[in-house]
Amino acid sequence: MESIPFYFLAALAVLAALGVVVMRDPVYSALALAVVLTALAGLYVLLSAPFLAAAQVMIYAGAILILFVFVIMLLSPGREGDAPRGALKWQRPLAVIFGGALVAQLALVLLMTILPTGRGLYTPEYLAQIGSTQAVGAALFTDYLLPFEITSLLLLVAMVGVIVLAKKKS
Amino acid sequence: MTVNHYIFLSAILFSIGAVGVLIRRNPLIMFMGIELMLNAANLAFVAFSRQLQSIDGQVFVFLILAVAAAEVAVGLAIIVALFRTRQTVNVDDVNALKG
Amino acid sequence: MTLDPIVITLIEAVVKTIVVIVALLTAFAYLTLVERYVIAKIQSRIGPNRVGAIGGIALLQPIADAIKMIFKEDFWPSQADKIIYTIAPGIAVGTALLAWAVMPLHPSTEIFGYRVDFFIADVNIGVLYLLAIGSLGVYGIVLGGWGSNNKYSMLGALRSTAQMISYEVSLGLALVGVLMISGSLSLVTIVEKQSFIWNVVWQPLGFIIYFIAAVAEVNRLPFDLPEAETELVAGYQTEYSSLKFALFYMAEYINMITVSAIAATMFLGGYQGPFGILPGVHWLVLKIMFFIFVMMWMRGTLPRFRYDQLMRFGWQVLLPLALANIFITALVMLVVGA
Amino acid sequence: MPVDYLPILVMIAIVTAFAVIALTLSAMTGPRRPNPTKLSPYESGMPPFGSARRRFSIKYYLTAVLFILFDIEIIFFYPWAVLFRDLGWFGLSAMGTFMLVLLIGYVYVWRKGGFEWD
Repeated sequence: MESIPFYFLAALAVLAALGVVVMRDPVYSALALAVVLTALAGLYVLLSAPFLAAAQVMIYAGAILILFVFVIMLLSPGREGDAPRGALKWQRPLAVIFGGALVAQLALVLLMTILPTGRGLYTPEYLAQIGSTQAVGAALFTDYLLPFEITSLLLLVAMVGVIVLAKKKS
Repeated sequence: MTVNHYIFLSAILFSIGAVGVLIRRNPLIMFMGIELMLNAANLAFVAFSRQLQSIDGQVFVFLILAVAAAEVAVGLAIIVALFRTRQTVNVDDVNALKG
Repeated sequence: MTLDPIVITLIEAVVKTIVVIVALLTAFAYLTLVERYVIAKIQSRIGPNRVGAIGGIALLQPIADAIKMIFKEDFWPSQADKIIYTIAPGIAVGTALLAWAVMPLHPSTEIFGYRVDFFIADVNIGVLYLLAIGSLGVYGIVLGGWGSNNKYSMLGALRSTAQMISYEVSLGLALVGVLMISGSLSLVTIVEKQSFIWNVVWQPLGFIIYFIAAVAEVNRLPFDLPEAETELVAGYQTEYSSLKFALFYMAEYINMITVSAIAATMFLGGYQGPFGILPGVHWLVLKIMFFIFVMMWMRGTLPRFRYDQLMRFGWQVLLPLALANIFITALVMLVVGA
Repeated sequence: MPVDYLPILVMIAIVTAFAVIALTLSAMTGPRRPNPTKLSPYESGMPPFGSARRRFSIKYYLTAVLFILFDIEIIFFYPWAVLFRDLGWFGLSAMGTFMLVLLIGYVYVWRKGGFEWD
């Protein structure tokens, strides 16, 4: 029963991701990105990670992307200028070829390797029983305590950095 | 659905993001491409987390969310500061550090 | 013939969703009427008394309003971004309705030997789901303002968004105390654990912070700066007409009902009666009506904040208070528990 | 279990359908008599000047950034809160350290006038 929602969400994510890349107006790109993020949240639910799904929507779609939209409005850059000039003229077609090659390469690697199956504690059934929030929290406050505390430093640095950059008198 | 389906989807999204960074000249959209790549990696993390029946992948994604937030906050602040001094957001015009 | 359990789940979900949506739309329609009466009473006026009046109460007024809205001219301003301008009200009303997916309305009961749950979904991330959907609600407003390409709309949308995200922080933190007590994010579990004592007894400060933040979150007086009509005409709704305007209006009222329902569920025991007396949906409705009445009363009596005061209040008063509440709760729980 | 979330998917579908129907209905009913004055942006009766998409105060941006950083804090609080009974004093000290570092940032923003709107 997983396949119908999977293919639906996967198709949505890929189409919206293409939208992010090809839309002329940055506001539309941001909207398309919001769709990608929400579709990914749906996939996280399918993968028994509903806590991450909620965090993803709340932080990414609800906060980070709002900031993107704010900056787009703050700068009103409108549509972007012409195609790249001079030495960068070949960049676009090359980039598309490069992207195709990247997908092909990853697909090849995937086909050639047999991924290991884990025999860990956290089976989807166990996760559903204890709740993914509790599972993530338990790991965060034991094995990952140091990264957790360091995150606060990171956020502190970001706060200071933003104030310094934004408050500068031009 | 095996883990391969998810990893392949992640690879496609990652490549679209990478191509986006390369073909666009607007730093905001390039930044969105980077976010796309980051999210593709997150999807791979969560998929492997289920495959290996381990919670570590999910904790990683959770911490990546925090890192992404800090990164976007500072990154966009730089773009705003850039715009205020240069009045443009086309990356081709921002070449002050070019040798 | 037996049906696949997935099919049963699907049918159940469709029926429940339609019932919930119809109930919310009816509640919205009659709330607009009730609000007009409450405000009229506060201002010593009579209020609507023409359409289908029975005993001076215009019972058919909301239907007349709806028909009027449907048949008004729907136009796209020449400067507007047509697509964004059109989808913005849809996003606003969609996110407002989606919050009700996890709201427990009534205790589960057996009907004809068949167990019926009175919620659409009981997920173990319930509270986070509400916050996530709530944070998406900002899109409707910000896109409405941007899509209209009107100075009032734009400014109103920006102010609205900045205000909503500022108070969302305190709103999210105010609920943490309840979660510490309940030890679960599932709304059904949180309600069931309040069958004897409501959480408000342990979390009075959290409750007050939540309510203030919630009023700001739904842009009601004294926090209705985004559409301060003397400054910004109608805020982000300025260019909207016809059903598109009605959808924005609907979203606002449904959000009002939603934050009241969350307050009732998290702090006042949801469908639980006092001391476990006759739990049921009527208690939930009563509690929601109480909160909505308080909000109407506030609209009728309080003056509006100034924008700088509003932002400073959110960040410099409410946020530290919410954090203090969490740490006091933690300390009390540890000391009493030990 | 992912099945628990199926009703939410159903609800998303129905709500989307509702929004689409309402918006289509709104476009189909009602008269359609546009004229340039009606379609011009409303500016209290004055002839509109310039575009509405002008650059606005950086304060809005600053607020959004602070919101993101505190939103992260909320999301860290939630798993902590549901596990609080098990974590006990250890949990309080771990979260206390986290908060203390962020509090430095909060005070810094306050002192630099990050919350002021003048």
